[in-house]
Amino acid sequence: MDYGIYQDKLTRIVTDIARSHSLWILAYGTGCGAIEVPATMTSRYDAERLGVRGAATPRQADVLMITGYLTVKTLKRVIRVYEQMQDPKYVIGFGSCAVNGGMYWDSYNTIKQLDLYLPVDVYISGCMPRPEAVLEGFAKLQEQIRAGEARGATKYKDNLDYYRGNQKKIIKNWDFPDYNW
Amino acid sequence: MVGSPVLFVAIPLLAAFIIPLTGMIWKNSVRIIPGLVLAFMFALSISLMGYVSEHGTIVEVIAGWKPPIGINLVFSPFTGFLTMLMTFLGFMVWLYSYKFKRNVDFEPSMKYFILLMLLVTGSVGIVLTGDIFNMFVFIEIVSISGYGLTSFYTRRDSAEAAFKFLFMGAIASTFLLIAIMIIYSQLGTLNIADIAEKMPLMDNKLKVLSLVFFILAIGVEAEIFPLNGWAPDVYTQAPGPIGAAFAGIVVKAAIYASVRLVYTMYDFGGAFDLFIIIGLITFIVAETTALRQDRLKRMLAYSSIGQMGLVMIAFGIGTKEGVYAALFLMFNHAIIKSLLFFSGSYLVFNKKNKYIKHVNGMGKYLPITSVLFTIGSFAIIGLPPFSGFWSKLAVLTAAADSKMVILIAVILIISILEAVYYLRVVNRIYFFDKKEKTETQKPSINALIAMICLGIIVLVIGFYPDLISGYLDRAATDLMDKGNYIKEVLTINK
Amino acid sequence: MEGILMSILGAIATFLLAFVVGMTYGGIRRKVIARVQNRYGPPIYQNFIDAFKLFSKTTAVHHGAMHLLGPAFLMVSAVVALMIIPVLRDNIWFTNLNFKGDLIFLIYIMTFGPLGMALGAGQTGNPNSAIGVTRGLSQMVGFEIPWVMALVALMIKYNTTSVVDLMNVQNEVGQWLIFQNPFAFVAAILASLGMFRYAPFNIVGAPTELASGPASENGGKFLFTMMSAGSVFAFVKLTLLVDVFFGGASNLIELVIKTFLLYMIPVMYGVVNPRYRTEQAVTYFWGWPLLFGFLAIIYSVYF
Amino acid sequence: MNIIILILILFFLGAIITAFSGKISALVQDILFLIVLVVPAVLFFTGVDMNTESIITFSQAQLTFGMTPLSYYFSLIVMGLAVLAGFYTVGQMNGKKRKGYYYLNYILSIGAMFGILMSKDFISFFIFWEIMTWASYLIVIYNGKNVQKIGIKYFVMSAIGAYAMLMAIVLIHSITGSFLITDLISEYTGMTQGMQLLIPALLLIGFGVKAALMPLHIWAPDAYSNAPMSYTAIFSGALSKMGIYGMVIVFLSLLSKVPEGALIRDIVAWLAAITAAISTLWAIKQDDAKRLLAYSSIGQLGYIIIGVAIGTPMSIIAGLFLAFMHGVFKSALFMVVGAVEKQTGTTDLTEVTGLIRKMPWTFLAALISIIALAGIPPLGGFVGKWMLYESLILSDHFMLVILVFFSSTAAFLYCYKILFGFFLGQEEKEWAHVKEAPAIMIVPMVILSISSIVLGTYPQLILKPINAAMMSFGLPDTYGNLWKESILFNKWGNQIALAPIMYGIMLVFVIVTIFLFFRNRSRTRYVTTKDISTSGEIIKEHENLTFSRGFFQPFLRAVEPVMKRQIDKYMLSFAKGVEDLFEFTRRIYNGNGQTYAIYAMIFLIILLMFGKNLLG
Repeated sequence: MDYGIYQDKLTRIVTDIARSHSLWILAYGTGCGAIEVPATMTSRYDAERLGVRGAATPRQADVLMITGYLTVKTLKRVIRVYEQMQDPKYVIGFGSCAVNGGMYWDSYNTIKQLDLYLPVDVYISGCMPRPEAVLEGFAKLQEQIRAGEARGATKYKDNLDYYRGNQKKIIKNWDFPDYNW
Repeated sequence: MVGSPVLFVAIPLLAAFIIPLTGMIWKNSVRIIPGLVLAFMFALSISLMGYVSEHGTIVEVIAGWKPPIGINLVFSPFTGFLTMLMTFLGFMVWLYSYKFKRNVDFEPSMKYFILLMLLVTGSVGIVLTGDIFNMFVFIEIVSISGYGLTSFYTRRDSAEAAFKFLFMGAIASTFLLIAIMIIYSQLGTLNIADIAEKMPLMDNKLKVLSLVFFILAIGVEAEIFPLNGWAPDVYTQAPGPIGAAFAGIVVKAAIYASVRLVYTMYDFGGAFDLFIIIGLITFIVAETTALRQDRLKRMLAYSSIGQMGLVMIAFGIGTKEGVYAALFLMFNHAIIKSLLFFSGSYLVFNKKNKYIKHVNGMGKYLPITSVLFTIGSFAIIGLPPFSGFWSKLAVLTAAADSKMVILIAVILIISILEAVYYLRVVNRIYFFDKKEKTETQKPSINALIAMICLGIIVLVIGFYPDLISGYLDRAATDLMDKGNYIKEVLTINK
Repeated sequence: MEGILMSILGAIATFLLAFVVGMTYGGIRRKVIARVQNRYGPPIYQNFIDAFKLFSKTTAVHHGAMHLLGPAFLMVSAVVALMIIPVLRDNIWFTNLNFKGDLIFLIYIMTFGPLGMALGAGQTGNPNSAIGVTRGLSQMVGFEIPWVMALVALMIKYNTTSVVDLMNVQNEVGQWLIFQNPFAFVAAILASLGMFRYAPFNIVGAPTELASGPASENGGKFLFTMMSAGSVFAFVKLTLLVDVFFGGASNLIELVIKTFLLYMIPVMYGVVNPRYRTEQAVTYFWGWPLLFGFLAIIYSVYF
Repeated sequence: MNIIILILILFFLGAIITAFSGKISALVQDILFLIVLVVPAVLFFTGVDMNTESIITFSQAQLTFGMTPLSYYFSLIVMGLAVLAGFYTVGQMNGKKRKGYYYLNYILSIGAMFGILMSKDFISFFIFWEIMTWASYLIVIYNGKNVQKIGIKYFVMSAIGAYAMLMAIVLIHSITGSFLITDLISEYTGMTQGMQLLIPALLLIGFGVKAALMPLHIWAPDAYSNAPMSYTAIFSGALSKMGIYGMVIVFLSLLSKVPEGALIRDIVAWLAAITAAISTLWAIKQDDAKRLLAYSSIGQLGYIIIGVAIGTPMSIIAGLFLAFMHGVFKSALFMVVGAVEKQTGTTDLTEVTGLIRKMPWTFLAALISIIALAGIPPLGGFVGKWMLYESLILSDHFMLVILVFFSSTAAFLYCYKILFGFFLGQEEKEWAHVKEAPAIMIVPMVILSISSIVLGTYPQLILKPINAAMMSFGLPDTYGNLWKESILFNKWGNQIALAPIMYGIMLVFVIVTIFLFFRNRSRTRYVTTKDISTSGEIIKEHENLTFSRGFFQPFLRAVEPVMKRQIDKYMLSFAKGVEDLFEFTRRIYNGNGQTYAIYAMIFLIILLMFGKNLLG
């Protein structure tokens, strides 16, 4: 009997639980949504009790939070940050701007749909989403991780050409190094 | 005995008369004969030294008048040593300057060699003579040839320097004559040995007065502190090798004279302290002044004065070790300073003002001259393994043996200044960039030989000081033994 | 053979103990900070989860040999320091290398790791890392002085430089060195504030300013190693303080209580203080702690 | 012929021949240079023992040569470093100008150091001391940069030291009537009290200059950094040890014999401790690696002097051990800087970055030497530091131990700075062309680094000769007392076993390394140092983000009050004042003949006034 499968499975379950309870977020405060993150982290809502805590650099982070609209200029940085994060990594689109451009839907230099460029695991809607909604989003992400569904990073790797195509379409001065994994 | 000390005086004086005559026939003889004379004198001094070391002091009586009445020459280990040194240097200066400034072929250059010869003769005479009036005569010979040599270039500055020298020399001569008069009026004799024997009879006040006059007079030639104002000008304005001649020959003779006075003629204990005080002041003032000079020859001149101050200090210590050290210093200084003047002259050859900055970068263009200058500098600073170290060590040991701790400290502190100004020049020679316009002059072959000879002596003595320490030791013993001197001179039977 | 096996097992046991205790204390600290900030806070075992997560994360990139070795240096230093420290009194399991080293060795070996880590941080090329390192080293110069003064005061009082010997002179509560030489204890505990690098002395890795400083290029296993080494280090420092000032501990419970109480000092000091700038931190240590160090030495020499 | 004389002659003749052999070909010159260094070293290690003695007699002095256990110990440093640095020199000076000049002075100074160590009397000691001084002076000004300032400063300080020593020597001679060192030692206790203090004080000034003891150190940073690095390795590693050698003799055989000596010893120890502390701070401030290491050398020499000055058996062992270790690691570091200088053309820590992948061997040597320098166990530096601390604590020098601890902790700062500055940080395009230094330069460095490791584990290798040297001064046998094989003891019975610790550390290190390094290395990919987390910004090739300017600015702000006052400046202003004073004396000679006549008259009057005193 091959125990390897079970062993792998067990390992995966344990690691997924650990991952779900230890979400280090890199809050990329692109827009007004950044103001909601401190509220989520501090006394009143205290996301840390869920194992959510801020990470200082992309190398340490698990979750990339895009908090608001993304201009083309910022998108380049966000992609860069995302690529510097280590697997497994998750993206939370935060606020309606990240979902569909929100009030900037017809702006000449913001993107309208985040998941054309990055694989988003969880969207949190609202303008702005209240901290409760943010916590809800985290809970959703945890659920996904535990269920083994939060596979954004794999998706990105597998469909790199698609994402790169979209990214290059909008970012004119493309000077990225190769993707690191 | 191969020769007689009288030849030291007779031959050059004779030659001085003959040279102008031969010069009419064969122009180059004016250059060559003085050299031959000097070489002869050197050879004579060596042979006589050999004799003296075996048979003791030679006292030569001239014209059969025995001392104390007649004129006599004393060739003792002490005077013989100085004679040898002076004649050697005289020859070296001749060798060096044989073709020095060959383009200066106008009339005075004829006289240059005669005057040089007379300068050496006079100095040797001062050392050898046994009576004070002859000493006066020889000092005059030295002075007059010195004036002539100083104004050799017939420029305004050299004339001024010569005049200053003349001025001071005149004062010196006056006082010297007065001093001799006092002695003669009191003791009725001019013979040094006789004076020394009779000195206790003399009135103390007159004794002091005469000594003071003597010191004043001889101090001018010996370049002691307040009387040496002429020296830097003369060293600067006279041709380079003459600087060496002054530093190596004339000053040595003058120091000899003052030492003879204090050690043999007079019986004052306090005179030794006077020597130390004068020597120390001279040393300090000269070395500190040298630090602030911007002309090479002036710097060397002050350095030379300073070294003489050190020699006086060493004599002033008054012990046999002190005399030994002083003689060693004199020897080293004569050799090294000549080397420095010789090589330094070429380093600033074509420059009128002879600033120190003109030596910049000469290390590349005049390698041998520069190395020799460097060796000379290191030696005079007293760095081992060059010869200067041993003499400095001797001075310090002598001072230490006499418990003069402060003196040692002062000498050493001032020596640091000496190191500073010499190294500044050496650094310039090797590590500064040459000014575009400065023209270099390669030393002629004879000059090179002279310099290398001196350089080799510096190195050899540095590695093996015993070569001359025997001579020095005998000379020192000779000077210290006053009674023996009197006995030898006065009981001469010949 | 049995001896070797025993000592290897002992070493592993010590390491595990240190790891677990250190991690738990870290969790407690987070909890305490949260409670002080009127938050609920993460569970006490949160640090274990974090560590496990970090360990399970991919580490895809490195910046060169020193970057790889940096965390290793840190770990080595922590483990060696742990081996030297007497964890429990007269306990064969935790003896390890106790008698082979002494206080001075300990002081030095404890700086070995941070320096190695600093090299690793340097090679990443991240300017934040180097800035953090310079701050950390500067701060170290600050706190080492009172720390050493406190230890020297004890050494000269009890004529020994060995931790074990210092433990052996404190057989009763009254003989504890905290009572024997309170100045030394004050100096040491003030110095330990800097050693723990908690607020207000956390300028080294200030997350918002320096992006966590030396650790900024380290994720995944690197960070895991650093984190566990840090936990072990925390345990080492606490145990050392307990050994030196509180007579050590004869069983694990005593050890845990004592170390926990001690641990609360820097934690509590930290939660109510903002962050010092580097020069403020350095001059802080050269102020009162230094004075207490002097007093400790004077007290040891003359009383 | 006696072998010591033979070695000396070999050195001095060889120096001259090597200098002029450059006319034939550069290769011949290099080979001759190495031969002149290696052959005497071989002769020394095979032929010289404690019984060889030879005497050269001059009328003024008797030069006696022979070896003592102490000089054997220091000869190990000198000869070893001379050969290693010699090989390095050949690599480093390859293609440089004035090689003959450099080789001449290099060999001369090595020969002079050997001569110093072999001298049994003060005259030969002084002669070789001065040869060493001017030979090193000529090398210090080799570059031709700032000669008048740096060179003269070095020479003046050396001259102050040497003349102080000379004064002591002539005083000794006047008292004992002999120049022999042993005679001084035997007659020292019978001297007057004034002399008992004056002679060691003067000698200590002499030795203190070379050992860069404050306030005589002001020449050191400039001279060390101005000389070519291959010589600075000797300068700092061996030449400065000559000062230590002299100090050991003064402290152990003179000052320890009289009660007043304790005062001088404490003063020197304090001066050394302050030297160590202040120069460490200055080292932290430097941006030039040469100057940094120069200040660091001064600081390290401070530790050594403390050890020697305190004078307990343990502290002396510590001092001597540190002297050896300092020779080993500091030479290696200077060689590293020299290698970097040769490959990149600069030693500015703010300019050169990220050489670790280009010069891995150099980095390795630097790393190990830095660890040894910082005194971090288990390398050799720690052994010395441990013994130094223990001895200071045991001999009741509590404030000193704090000062030493401070400076050795602060030393971490510059240790990191030099490693980071050259080797770490971002890799720049500017230095992309840099290659590893040639093997002839690498090998000596690596050998020195390996000896740092070996001596940290097996210090008995050099503790034995130290012990022999100390026993020759009448100190008790320290074997089994303070050390035993690789175990160190203190008086209280505490011990530290180096070998097990070394093995322990190695074991843990290997485990962790295997776990982290190799596992991670195989699974991870190298990314350049441009690929760092910078808030998503992509660093361009030409952008240099390395943090190197104002490296320890906050720390320096904290210690600013201490660093405001510099002895250097005081001394320079003093020197300037003195020169201005001399300007005044120069004016005595105003060039006016009438004035000179007046001087003559004044002189006459003065003489007449004091004429009575002439009668004596």
